Amino acid sequence: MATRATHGLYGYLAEFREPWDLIDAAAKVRDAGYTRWDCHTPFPLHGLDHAMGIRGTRLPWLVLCGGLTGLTAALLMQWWMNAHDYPYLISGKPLFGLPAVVPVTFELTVLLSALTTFFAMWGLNLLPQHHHPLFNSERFRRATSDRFFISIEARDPLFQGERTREFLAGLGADAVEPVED
Amino acid sequence: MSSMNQNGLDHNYWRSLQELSDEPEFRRFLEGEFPEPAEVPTDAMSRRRFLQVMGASVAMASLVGCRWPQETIVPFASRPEGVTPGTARRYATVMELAGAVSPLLVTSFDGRPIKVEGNPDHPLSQGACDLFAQAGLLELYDPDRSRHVLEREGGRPRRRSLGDGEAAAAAAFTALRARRGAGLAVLSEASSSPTFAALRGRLRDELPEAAWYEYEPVSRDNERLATGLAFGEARRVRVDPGAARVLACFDADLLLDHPTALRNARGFANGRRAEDGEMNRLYVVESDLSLTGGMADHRVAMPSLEIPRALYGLAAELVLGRGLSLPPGYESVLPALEHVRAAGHAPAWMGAMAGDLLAHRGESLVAVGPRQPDHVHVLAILLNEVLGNTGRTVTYGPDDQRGLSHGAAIATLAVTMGKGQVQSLVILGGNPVHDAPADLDFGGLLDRVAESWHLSLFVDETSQHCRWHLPRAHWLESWHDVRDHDGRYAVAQPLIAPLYDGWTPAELLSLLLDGVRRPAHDLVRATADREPGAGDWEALLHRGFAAALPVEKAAALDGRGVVAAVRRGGMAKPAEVGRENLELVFVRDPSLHDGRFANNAWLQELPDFMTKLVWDNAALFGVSTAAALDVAHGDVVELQLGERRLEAAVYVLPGHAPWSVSLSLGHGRTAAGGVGNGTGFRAYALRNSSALDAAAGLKVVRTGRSHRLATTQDHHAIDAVGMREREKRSRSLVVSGTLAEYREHPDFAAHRTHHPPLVSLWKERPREGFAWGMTIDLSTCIGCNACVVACQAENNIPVVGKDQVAKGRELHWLRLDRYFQGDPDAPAVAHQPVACVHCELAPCEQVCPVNATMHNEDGLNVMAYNRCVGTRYCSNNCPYKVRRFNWFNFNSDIPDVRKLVYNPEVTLRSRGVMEKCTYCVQRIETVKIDAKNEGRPVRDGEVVTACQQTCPTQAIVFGDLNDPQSRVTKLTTGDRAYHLLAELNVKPRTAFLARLRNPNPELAESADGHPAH
Amino acid sequence: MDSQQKDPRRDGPDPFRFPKWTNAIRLPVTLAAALAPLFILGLLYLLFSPGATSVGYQPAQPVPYSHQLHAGLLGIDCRYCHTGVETGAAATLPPTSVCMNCHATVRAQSEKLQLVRESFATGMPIPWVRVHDLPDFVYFDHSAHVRRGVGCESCHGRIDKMEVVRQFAGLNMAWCLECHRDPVPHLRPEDAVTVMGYVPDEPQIELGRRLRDARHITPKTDCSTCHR
Amino acid sequence: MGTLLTRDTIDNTAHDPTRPQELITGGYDFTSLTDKVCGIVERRGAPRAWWVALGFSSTLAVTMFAMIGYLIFNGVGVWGLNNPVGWGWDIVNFVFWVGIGHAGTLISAILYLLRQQWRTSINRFAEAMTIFAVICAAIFPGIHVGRVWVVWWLFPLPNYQAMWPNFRSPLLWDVFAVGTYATVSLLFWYTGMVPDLATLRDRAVTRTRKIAYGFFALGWRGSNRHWHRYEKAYLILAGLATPLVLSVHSVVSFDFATSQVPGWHTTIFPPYFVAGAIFSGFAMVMTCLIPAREWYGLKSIVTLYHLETMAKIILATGTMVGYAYATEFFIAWYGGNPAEQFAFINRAFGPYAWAYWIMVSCNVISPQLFWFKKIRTSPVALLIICIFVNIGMWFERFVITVISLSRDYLPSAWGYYRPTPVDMLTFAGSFGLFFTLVLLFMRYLPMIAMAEVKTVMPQKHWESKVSRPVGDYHGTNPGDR
Repeated sequence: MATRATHGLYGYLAEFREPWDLIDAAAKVRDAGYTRWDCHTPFPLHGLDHAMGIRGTRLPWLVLCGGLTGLTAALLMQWWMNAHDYPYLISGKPLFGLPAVVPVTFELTVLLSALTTFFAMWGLNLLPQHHHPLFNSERFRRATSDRFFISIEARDPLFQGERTREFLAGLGADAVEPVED
Repeated sequence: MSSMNQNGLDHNYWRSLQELSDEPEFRRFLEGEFPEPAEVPTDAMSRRRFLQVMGASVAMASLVGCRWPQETIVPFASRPEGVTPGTARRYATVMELAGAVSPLLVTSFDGRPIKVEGNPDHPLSQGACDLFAQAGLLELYDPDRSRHVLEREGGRPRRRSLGDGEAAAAAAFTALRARRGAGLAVLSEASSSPTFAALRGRLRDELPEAAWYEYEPVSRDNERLATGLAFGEARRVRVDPGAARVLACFDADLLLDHPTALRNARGFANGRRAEDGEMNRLYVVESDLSLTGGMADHRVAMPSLEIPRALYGLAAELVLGRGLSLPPGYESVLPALEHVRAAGHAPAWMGAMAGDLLAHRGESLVAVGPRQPDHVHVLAILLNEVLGNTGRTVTYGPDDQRGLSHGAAIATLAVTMGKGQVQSLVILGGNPVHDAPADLDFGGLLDRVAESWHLSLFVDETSQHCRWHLPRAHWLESWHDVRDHDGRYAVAQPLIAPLYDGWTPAELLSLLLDGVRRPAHDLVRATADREPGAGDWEALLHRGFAAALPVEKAAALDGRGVVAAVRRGGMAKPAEVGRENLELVFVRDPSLHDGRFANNAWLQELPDFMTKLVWDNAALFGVSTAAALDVAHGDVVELQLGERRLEAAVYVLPGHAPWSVSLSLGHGRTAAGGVGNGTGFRAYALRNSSALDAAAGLKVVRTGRSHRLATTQDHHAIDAVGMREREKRSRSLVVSGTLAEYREHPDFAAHRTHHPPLVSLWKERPREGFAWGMTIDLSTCIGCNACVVACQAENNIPVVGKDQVAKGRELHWLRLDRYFQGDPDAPAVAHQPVACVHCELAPCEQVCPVNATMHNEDGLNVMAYNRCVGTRYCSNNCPYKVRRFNWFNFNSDIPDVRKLVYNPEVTLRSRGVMEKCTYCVQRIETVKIDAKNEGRPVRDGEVVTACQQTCPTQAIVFGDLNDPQSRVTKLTTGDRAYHLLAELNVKPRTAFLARLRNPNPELAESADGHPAH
Repeated sequence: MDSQQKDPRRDGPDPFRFPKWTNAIRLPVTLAAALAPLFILGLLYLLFSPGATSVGYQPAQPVPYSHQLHAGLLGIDCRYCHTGVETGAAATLPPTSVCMNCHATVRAQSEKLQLVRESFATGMPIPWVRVHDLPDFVYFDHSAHVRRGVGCESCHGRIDKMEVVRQFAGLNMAWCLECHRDPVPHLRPEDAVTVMGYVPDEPQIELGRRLRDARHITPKTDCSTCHR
Repeated sequence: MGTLLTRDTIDNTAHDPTRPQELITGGYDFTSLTDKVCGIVERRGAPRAWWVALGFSSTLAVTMFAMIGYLIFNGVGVWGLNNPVGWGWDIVNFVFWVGIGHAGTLISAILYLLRQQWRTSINRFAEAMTIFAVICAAIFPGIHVGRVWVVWWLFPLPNYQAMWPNFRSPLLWDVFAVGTYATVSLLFWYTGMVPDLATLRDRAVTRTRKIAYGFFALGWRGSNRHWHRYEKAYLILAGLATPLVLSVHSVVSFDFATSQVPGWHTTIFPPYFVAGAIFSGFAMVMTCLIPAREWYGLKSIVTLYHLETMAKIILATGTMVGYAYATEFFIAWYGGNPAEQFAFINRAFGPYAWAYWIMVSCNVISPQLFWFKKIRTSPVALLIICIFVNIGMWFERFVITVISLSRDYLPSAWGYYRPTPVDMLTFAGSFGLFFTLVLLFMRYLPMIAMAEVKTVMPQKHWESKVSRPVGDYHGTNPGDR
């Protein structure tokens, strides 16, 4: 198994069999002060965020903006179309009445919020990203089924090829392997 | 026209237009260049464009006198300077049906008549118009009309050119003239035409050997015979219900089946408006449920054959019971009356009726219908005489003296034909093979006539048995003249050149007499010049009729004749109709008359005013009779009369007389055309020359089969739950009360339905500008259907056919709701015309997702067909269910000539769009534009909707609700006004005026004013 | 099924890996996918615009009649031929007799007028090709517009400059609504209605306002104004 | 793969408050679970039964499209509609399918917010079903109009008529509600599926599968920094979908409730419709899931406990629906509006009484059997009763739509509606389309949300094993947000 940090090295990949080992390990990596590293799990592990020290995302705020846009857009559209651009006399009702416009307004608010959520989430995750060095690792193919991984990138300021590999092995990983870029 | 023929242009009016339509550019705009192709409807709408261009070209041509008839036509009213294509013009003319006259005003658009209305200046119509004249339009453009001369050799028809036909006829006629008419018989329809009479006179003089017969399957001969007995000469009985305060009708349908029905209706209605003074009272004794019967304050249903006894009973009650004195010389009728009185006790209603008649001497009227035998009519004449009505409510005018009655005439002709004494038979119109009495086997006899000519609009049953068939000119295509029931002279002018160069009967006669076919125009013109009081020809055409009435010699009652007839009738053994001896009554079909209109789709799909049947007739049974005989609605039964048999469907009609079965004549045609063939059941098959009106001894045998009757109301056999509810609800929908109630609480109508105060959730917009509204007076609406046809013609409403109606998909914008209330055997009848009521808070509008229906500034609920997507939500949400949906494209596959009937001012609706009454918005817009162009306000009554225009009783009033002085405002704010389903707070613009009944206080009254006798 | 059956390790190496360039194109691709619908809608909108479908339509006529000559050079008033324009819905094409009023003498033998003479002789109309064609469910009334002082020019353009008549305006509903919502720019004194290239003495806006108020011109935008 | 339903061997419905509910039986671990679920999709060649089913349902689906073609060519008249009854099976089917479309989003969203862990085994399937049901539903309003080719006028698009849609019309609300609902459900479904698609990608042994699944997996690599936002997004979507799912059927009910028609004009419609929707939705989930779990041997993942819980929900909602029926009658009587009163008398005793009583017996009476645990826990009984519920709920929509219209205010305009063969084939065809889509889904996509199930598996009880407490971290760590 090649252990020498080469030029095309992406980083090291440590495999764990059990979730709890990963959590412990993640906390240690965090304390060691690594910044460009990540955990890979087949399902969201509770507590792993804390262990990795990930702070809250700004996603909700984006959604709020999306929602408000939908709300105002809906209200303006309905007023403009039915009461301003071409005012219709319908059933002797007022040209613009709040009760009548509530449903559409609500729906558009929800729609834009949902769309924002969806696209913002993938955007912030920089996904889709069909090509990734980690996919070069055969071992990594189990990351979406039943194995748990920690990857530390070579770009991390604290990264020192061999030392980092030993550090990972020391965390009780079942296996540690370099990933070529 | 000749110039065109020389230029090799097809002389068929329509096809010459077709040529133009073949221009590629023309096709382009048929396809349409509108931004949204999806928008441009299927061929349906482009048809209107087609016609406009066609019309325009014709108009242009007409300026240089191309296909326009050579004779000048003078516009009736306000003729525009020059002729502006694309604008409608109106011409006065008349239509004659079996001798009865409808004075008309026909709207012509670019050379094609598109609407028939009554002539407002003529006393007989006063603007109103009957069904047949209005629907005549569709007959004119009927693609099934015959276009060629047909010669039959060995039964196989060969097409001949008009020229050849004329030549052949001319030759044969020359021979006949040589024989002084020996072996010639002429069979004609009834006609009041002086021109025709003159020709007939000439025939009598010039061809003395020839015989003339006149036959109408439905006629008023009994009345005519009676006048012969009573006055020594045939007289026309003229009634004036307007002058009568008490009307007693014995099997007489004065409001519909009468030569002056329109005037009768108008007069009757004027006597029903309680707010304008006293109210008349109408008693009806009849077997079937007639239109007049529906309006009765007291109606007695009894078998037709027993009605004579009823009138004799009344006479006895009056003379013996109430001491009405007979003039000297008439005492000898007393034994007859005593005989009758001895026979049976007078029922309550009879006493009440007698009392009423006595109380209103000189302003009452006893009328007897055409189905009653002559002596009954004589008795009526006598009663009117002794009641002092003669000269007031009834007069007797001269009638042209012809010999045989129609029944006798056809029978005699049959006999002569049977003897082989007729070598040449000229049939001027009519369809005897279909409608002659069954026992004569006219068809068989006709086959044995060597030379037979049949002049008719269609190649019908009779044409199929004649050697020669000659195409006849439609009344809208021909010059004609008539003498109406009052003796007034009138001229009919053609609205369009004969589409197929057909001839008029007069023209054929002139060919027969003179050897050359003289144009009808010349014939009529000649008569008119002779006619005293006809006045200036142009003025005559302009006006449509001669102002002056001819002087008549008064009628003198011939006592002996009267006495003889009354004694004969009174002593005769009265018919005993009952379970063991049912009667069958042959009634004239309200839509098809005697069957001649069978191929008219408008009339076929016109709901019968009582049964609401379309595309069918049925054997009508009373409710209890049906129960007793164990037959149900839709069953097929075999009617057996002597050795004759006919299978017909059963319709159980509330209010129909017990032990009596009514079957309308005219259905069951076999050669009517694509529309009329095979609808209904051929009543003529049971009609013998011995009993043309009513026959006893009917047997009803159940076949176990059933027939699908299509009705526009009660689309399905209704269950008990629904029945109860309908009965309950109808009383709040059709608000009716008695005169007494009205006098006590004039505004009773408004308080019939109780509902919480009506408040809107929002501030309602004020009415500005126009606020069109309508009132419909249920007191005067007789339910005659004239408005329905008018609406159909005005608004290009398609017919959908029997199957679609049976599914509940009829398209009539205006429907006449009919409710029966109370005892099923003697119900009160209520008619209610319902079209879009143009709610101010219209429920249909708010649910339309695309704004295809909305309010315009005049407060109309308008419908933009070209915006409609067809969700049908508006219809679902309409409480009145007056919206109509185009389930298919009902305007496709229409033959070209049939398209000429379309009103270019109204869009043809394509498939998948909703439509409904527009208050005739096209008429409103036209009036508004004209008014604005002339810089004046719109006058009250200037906008007239099609239904309002044609209403015989003026039950419909239309106008501006923002104008406090307008009639409609006064009526809407008046006593009897109420709004249908007011509790929904949709604020309809159409208001109804509560129906008032004027029952005789002597007779016990049930809630809805129908007699409990 | 036993849990080893589908273990990828035994199923040999990874059959495929997405190459690096797929990352490069993801942004453009995503954007394109997102904008495609808008693009198509816009395309359709333009495709069906009256400008694309009807304006400039200029069919050949059976008779080479030149408005430029008659209305322009000779200055014949529109109403000389289109007689219905002030009284009826249709402006009406002139009957052949009107042409012959002059052409019986003027250019009586001209080749171009062959069809006209024929028509006059036979009485068969000349099949002019309709240029300004409204959909069949639209009811336009010339008199209602001309009598209010809307110039012919407003809808038909500079007829006096057209050798062969050409459709000038879109004639679609949105176009009609423009003027029905604000007629001011199109109102003229009644005597100037048929004038081509009319220039008012005062600013059009003021003139228009004055005429509008003077004649109580309140065009409607209801369905029933044009559809029946 | 047995086609006949067998009694479940493992019964995990016994309730023991001391122990956490055992949701996954059969001793599955991450590996075997993954193999199990993916195996269904990865096996070469589908079982014959699947082909038969697909053949049948796709034929039906094709029939429907043929009928739609026929309809568009000839006009709406080919249906049995008439003047009083302007809406018939078309709208009935629409409401029916929209109702079914509710279970999925409900299970995923509301139960997710309520932390109902048992949802994980069934939510994927239910969501898929939602999508397909909404597709079937969306067809009907589209084709029921008279002029299909201008149906785009219902959308606020610029056009040369310069006309806009009418936002007061409940039909327009429908367009937006159903449209939004379809979109959000789809996003929700897809988002939840991405990790599982990644699993399939990584297990793929052929190039095509790898590319196909890989493309839709968006390059998901289980990164926890992704999981972090992913879970937040999922939570937000759930939060948005919850009011949405309630709003959709409320809006659908407005079509009726805001109208004038006696029998439609009722204020209880929104809650009543929503309850009915959940009711029918769950019934349909069961109808599909019970055979599926049988044939694909998923009994240990979709356990009896799951079925029983759903049965309880059906019992609850069914009872609510029954209550709504009763209320309608009470209000009709108490409100004192004669037209309203007759509308309901007519339902129960008029010419359409048969439809009404079918509805009552299927929707109100049959679910009451779920009071018995024996029935609750017998898949066969569950399946049968659920089918009855489906029938009953279709009739509920028929009763509301058709009976009310057939007899409204003016007796003269009363009518009777009879469906035509075109009506029937179109409706049958919609089932064909639905099951075609379901079958394809079961064949090519993970039926069980593996990533979610794994979070509730016994193997995951690891908190105890962590050597040091995992508290909030307050140090600095430039993890991108």
